[in-house]
Amino acid sequence: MNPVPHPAGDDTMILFSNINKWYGDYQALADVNAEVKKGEVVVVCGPSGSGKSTLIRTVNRLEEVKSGQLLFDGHDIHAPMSSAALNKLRSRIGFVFQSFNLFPHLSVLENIMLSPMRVLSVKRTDAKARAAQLLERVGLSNKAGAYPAQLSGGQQQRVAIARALAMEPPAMLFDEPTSALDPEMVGEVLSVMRSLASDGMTMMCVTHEMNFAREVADRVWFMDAGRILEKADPETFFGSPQHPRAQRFLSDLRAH
Amino acid sequence: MNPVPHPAGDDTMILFSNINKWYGDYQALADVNAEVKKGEVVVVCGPSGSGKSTLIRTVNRLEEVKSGQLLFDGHDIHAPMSSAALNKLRSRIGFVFQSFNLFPHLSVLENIMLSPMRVLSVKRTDAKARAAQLLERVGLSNKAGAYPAQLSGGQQQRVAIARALAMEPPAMLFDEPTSALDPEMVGEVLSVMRSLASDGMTMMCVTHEMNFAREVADRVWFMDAGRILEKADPETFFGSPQHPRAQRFLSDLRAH
Amino acid sequence: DQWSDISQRKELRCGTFADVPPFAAPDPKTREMVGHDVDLCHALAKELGLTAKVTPLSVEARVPEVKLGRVDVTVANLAYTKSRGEQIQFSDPYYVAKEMLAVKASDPGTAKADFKGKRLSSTKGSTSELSIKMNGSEPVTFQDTGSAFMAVQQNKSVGMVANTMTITKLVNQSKTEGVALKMIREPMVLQPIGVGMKKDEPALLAKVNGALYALEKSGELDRIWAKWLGPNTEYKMVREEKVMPLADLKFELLP
Amino acid sequence: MKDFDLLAILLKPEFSAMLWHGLQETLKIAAGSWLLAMAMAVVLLVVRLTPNRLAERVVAGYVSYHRNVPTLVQLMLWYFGIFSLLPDALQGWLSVHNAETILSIVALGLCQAAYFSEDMRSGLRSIPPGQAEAARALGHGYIGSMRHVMLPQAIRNAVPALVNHSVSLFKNSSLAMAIGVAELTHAVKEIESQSFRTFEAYGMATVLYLVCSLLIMAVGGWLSRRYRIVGAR
Amino acid sequence: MFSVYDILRDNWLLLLVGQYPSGPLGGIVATLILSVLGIVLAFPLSVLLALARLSPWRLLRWPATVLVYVVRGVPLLMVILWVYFLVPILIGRDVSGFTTMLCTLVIYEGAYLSEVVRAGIQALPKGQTEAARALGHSHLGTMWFVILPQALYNMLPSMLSQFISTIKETTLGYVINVQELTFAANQINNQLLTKPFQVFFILAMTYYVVCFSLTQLAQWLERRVAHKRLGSASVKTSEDGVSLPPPVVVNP
Ligand SMILES: Nc1ncnc2c1ncn2[C@@H]1O[C@H](COP(=O)(O)OP(=O)(O)OP(=O)(O)O)[C@@H](O)[C@H]1O
Ligand SMILES: Nc1ncnc2c1ncn2[C@@H]1O[C@H](COP(=O)(O)OP(=O)(O)OP(=O)(O)O)[C@@H](O)[C@H]1O
Ligand SMILES: NC(=[NH2+])NCCC[C@H](N)C(=O)O
Ligand SMILES: [Mg+2]
Ligand SMILES: [Mg+2]
Repeated sequence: MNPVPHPAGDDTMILFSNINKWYGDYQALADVNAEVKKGEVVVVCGPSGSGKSTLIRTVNRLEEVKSGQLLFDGHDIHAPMSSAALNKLRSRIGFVFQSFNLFPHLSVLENIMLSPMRVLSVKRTDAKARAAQLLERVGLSNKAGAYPAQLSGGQQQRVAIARALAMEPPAMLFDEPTSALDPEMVGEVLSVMRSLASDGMTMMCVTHEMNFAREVADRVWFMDAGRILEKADPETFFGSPQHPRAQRFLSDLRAH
Repeated sequence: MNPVPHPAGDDTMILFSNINKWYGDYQALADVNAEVKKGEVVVVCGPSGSGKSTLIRTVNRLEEVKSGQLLFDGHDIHAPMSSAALNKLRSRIGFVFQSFNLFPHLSVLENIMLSPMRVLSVKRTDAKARAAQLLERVGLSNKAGAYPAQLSGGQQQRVAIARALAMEPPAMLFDEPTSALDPEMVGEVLSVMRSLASDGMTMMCVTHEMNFAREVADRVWFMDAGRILEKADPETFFGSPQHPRAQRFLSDLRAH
Repeated sequence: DQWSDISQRKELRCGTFADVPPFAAPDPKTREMVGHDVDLCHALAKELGLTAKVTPLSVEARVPEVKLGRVDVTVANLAYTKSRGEQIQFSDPYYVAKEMLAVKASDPGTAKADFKGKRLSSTKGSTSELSIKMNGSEPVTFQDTGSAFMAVQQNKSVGMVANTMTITKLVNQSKTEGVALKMIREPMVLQPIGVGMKKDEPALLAKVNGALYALEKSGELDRIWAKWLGPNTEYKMVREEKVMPLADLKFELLP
Repeated sequence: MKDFDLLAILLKPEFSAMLWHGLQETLKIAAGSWLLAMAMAVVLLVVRLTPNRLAERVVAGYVSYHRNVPTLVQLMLWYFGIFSLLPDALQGWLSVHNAETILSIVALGLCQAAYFSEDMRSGLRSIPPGQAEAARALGHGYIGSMRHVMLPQAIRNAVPALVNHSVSLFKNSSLAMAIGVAELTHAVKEIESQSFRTFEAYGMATVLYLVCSLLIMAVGGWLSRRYRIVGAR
Repeated sequence: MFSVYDILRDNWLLLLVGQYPSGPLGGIVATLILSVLGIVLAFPLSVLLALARLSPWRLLRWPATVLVYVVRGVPLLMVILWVYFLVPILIGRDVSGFTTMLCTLVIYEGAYLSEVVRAGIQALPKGQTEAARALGHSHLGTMWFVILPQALYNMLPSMLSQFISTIKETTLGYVINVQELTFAANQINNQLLTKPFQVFFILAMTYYVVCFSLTQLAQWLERRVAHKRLGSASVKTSEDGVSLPPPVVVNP
């Protein structure tokens, strides 16, 4: 659990080195090398099936890799380790799912309190205070006692973000956080993410919301067929994409 | 089963006279009068819930009507008759469903051969030859041995069309044949329908594909609230719709 | 050992039939177990300075239940056989019972040999069943005597075998309800009846035997007999044997 | 378990004969009641599918009775109760022809028919309505669409449940012991009470039962693989 | 049928409580006590078995799987005989028929119920496990705080049907002299001797009434759970007879 020596500088939050991932004999990630710096917001985009979800899920080891090294805040995530150690690491990586995955049997407040109490052994009163504060932050103070099924999709996703934040992670990962939402709810979730970014949170975010990428991202990664084909700042990426695949992707998007 | 005397001319394929249809106390079709001529392609359009499916399903009596007369190729479909007679009539009306409804336990070839063999008592070898020919026509010769679950939606729908054609129906009915398909597969199904139309098949087709309607249809019927509000050739309908409801419908469509 | 367990808990767990009158069956009015064996249990317990806890058992469970120690003694018209003797130990027999055959009154047969190869019903795991086999007949066995009786009534078997008392009672009952039966005079087998106990418990055996002889001496055994089986009952039976060692018996023991 | 000695049972001709006859009787009851149950289940299903309220009620009552009354009690009711109501001639005939076995086949078969028919019905109900519509639109009659479209799918859907209930049926054959059928459980109890080799006797029976049950499950697994709808997940 | 009434009038108490208080508690009360105790004790066992079967460790998975298959493959009667024979040897003390039957039911129902629990766990969306793991919960923590509370709630109706199965299975206690309802009916039958149909008809109807009411309860519970799962937000629409919307939490 001690930071291992690695070539990344002190300002590196996530470092992918030569990551390869296979599903059976399908290669889902091929030689991925990339870096997310502390405080940076990275948006990952690319066509369906290009490996975006796979990539982001390797960061907290929801997917195992075949080879390569992945450092998160100095820790080698895919090194052999006890499951207790892995759980400890995971608790420090915020992850937000496309389908929210709130716990339907717990109220909103309990959803947020559960993991701090059970994983980090935070005292109930402290967990509750912190949860209330986070609900405030995502604008849902009045829903503390509600159950997930009573909330709209956008509200659920904001609770999911609060739940992840409750573990005080140094970085947050988002896997298409708005694509299960009705259009009118996308905005509320993006604005929470925007405020997170402006508070300096390190974020890695798979999304098709190109406006968000343009405004908020520090870097855009474009993936296809398991490879990151282009890494650029948003201006360059949206203005003059280099890779022909990226050019086609962007023109397809605009055709809609 | 003999053609009954009726006011339609010899060139009428389908004739709706004063058709009324109720679901409980909801009137799904109100006084529908319309005619599909032999060799004509009619596209039925209208907002959701307007009764398009209901209308087309009355043609092969998948829905019973409350009153009115419906002639198909000279036969009074809704007259009291033995179920054997009804089955005989139905076997001569090609019907293609939105959700394909292929028989999942039969291979593609068997799907096409089943009804000719079992309903029309065609010999196995003949049925097989005809099925192969139809598969050729819809461009799926190489999938004869495949099972429905192994095909994409577009392929399944093309098989469904071939299955209906195998009964050599004088007319084909389509109920939103492309709306369960991913966008990239819509084209392949429409092109099969286009070729059918150009071969002179009589077709009645519920669809939201306005380009198809514009190019292929001889007549467009616009429905709302169980009534056919407008019948026009596509140029007139798309160029200068008469009914305010149709105008609104078309402008909504274009806003997309 | 078991005797010290028993004397410690001051209770004699006594297995009886569950519903074989007149030995042990619930009284329909009071729902209490009553019968010859029930009284004998109480008498034995009293003699030993204990109270009796009567536990009804199915016919075939009588041996395994004492063997496994779930009851201390079985007082359930339990006949000595050599193979049972290998499993459990017996007190000295307190009378000699006969297994009798009852058939429909209309049946032409008169001797047990006439029923060779025929279906005869009995309770499962009883010496009745054994005697049917020894007679070369085909046993149809049930959980209880009532079912065996009904089997005859319903033509499922030609006749049934049980001890004299049960047969007497059932033959009498058949006169008023159902199809009349008759008892074949010739007994199927003779068998000594004793109290069953777990093997290798000499102290218990001595105590039980002692109590039996004492009850014999005080006339208690005769009184219980008279109450349930004697001349004033429908069975009209006379108690011919006293408690005596097995070795004194004059007939061949069952295998 | 001082000395575990299977041969003490197997080598003794009378014991091995009892075991063999017990197994035969068990298989006879299981097979007989399975056939009866299947036939009856089809009848129940057909009756239930006719659009007749009364017929439907009757079948629903039949199913409800057999599912809410313990199988053992049904067996007793047949053997002790209903038998007593039969005419003498029939009673006599049954007795000569092994009434215990016949009645246990009847009781177990009729009982399991309720389960089988429900399995088939839910197999039928889980077919999307579009299938029947497609068959009708192509001109198939009721019988034809049942035979070529609905039933092939319904049976496939029902196979797992039917297999589970077939195993149940097989296991329930042991209840026939309670009415005096000399099937496998009866036989080993007998052997046990004569040989007092409890462990060996029960062990034998357990293994025999287990092997048969696993065999039924394996056949069921094979059937559903063999007839799996190709491509379905 | 007049005699049915007579039999009931003369013997209702025996059918209800057996020979209690002059004998052991029996009749339908014993049946119910046995079933309730059986299912209540089988429940924790079934959860443990289900967890073992879903556990990543082969050492837990294998024995649990074997137990479940043995129970599924062997008649209840055989299990009863084994317990009757083995338990006294194992615990070195004799046990009553009631206890024997109870042990049997716990093992038997535990195995069957574990299949229900397992199915309930596996039916939950994978996202629930993933979310919990992503938050740092361990395998057991995930099960305990996230998966089991949902799975067990969803399983309530199945558990009630298991309870009905258990009631039906207690009848086999009759074979080892457990004085439950079937035993009482047989006692009555042996007294009357000439009314077997009436006696067993009463017996069957008694079971039917008890189990049928519970079946209805299970169906009601099933509808309720289905409702609850969709959340109160969507309950309104479903009451309008419009088809139910899909559950809010969908599998990715
Ligand atoms: N569990 C799996 N087993 C096998 N193949 C998988 C599995 N998960 C994903 N894949 C394949 O890996 C590839 C990458 O999948 P991934 O979900 O990462 O794509 P994505 O970029 O997130 O796509 P989308 O935009 O549709 O979410 C796809 O081709 C997919 O079919
Ligand atoms: N089986 C039914 N019972 C009651 N109402 C029905 C039934 N089927 C259809 N309806 C109602 O009849 C009306 C017409 O339905 P229909 O399916 O014909 O519409 P549609 O024009 O095909 O719509 P869509 O474009 O959504 O397919 C709708 O209001 C619908 O709710
Ligand atoms: N929960 C249960 N025990 N399920 C019932 C399966 C076995 C049961 N004895 C039967 O055959 O019906
Ligand atoms: Mg993805
Ligand atoms: Mg429609």
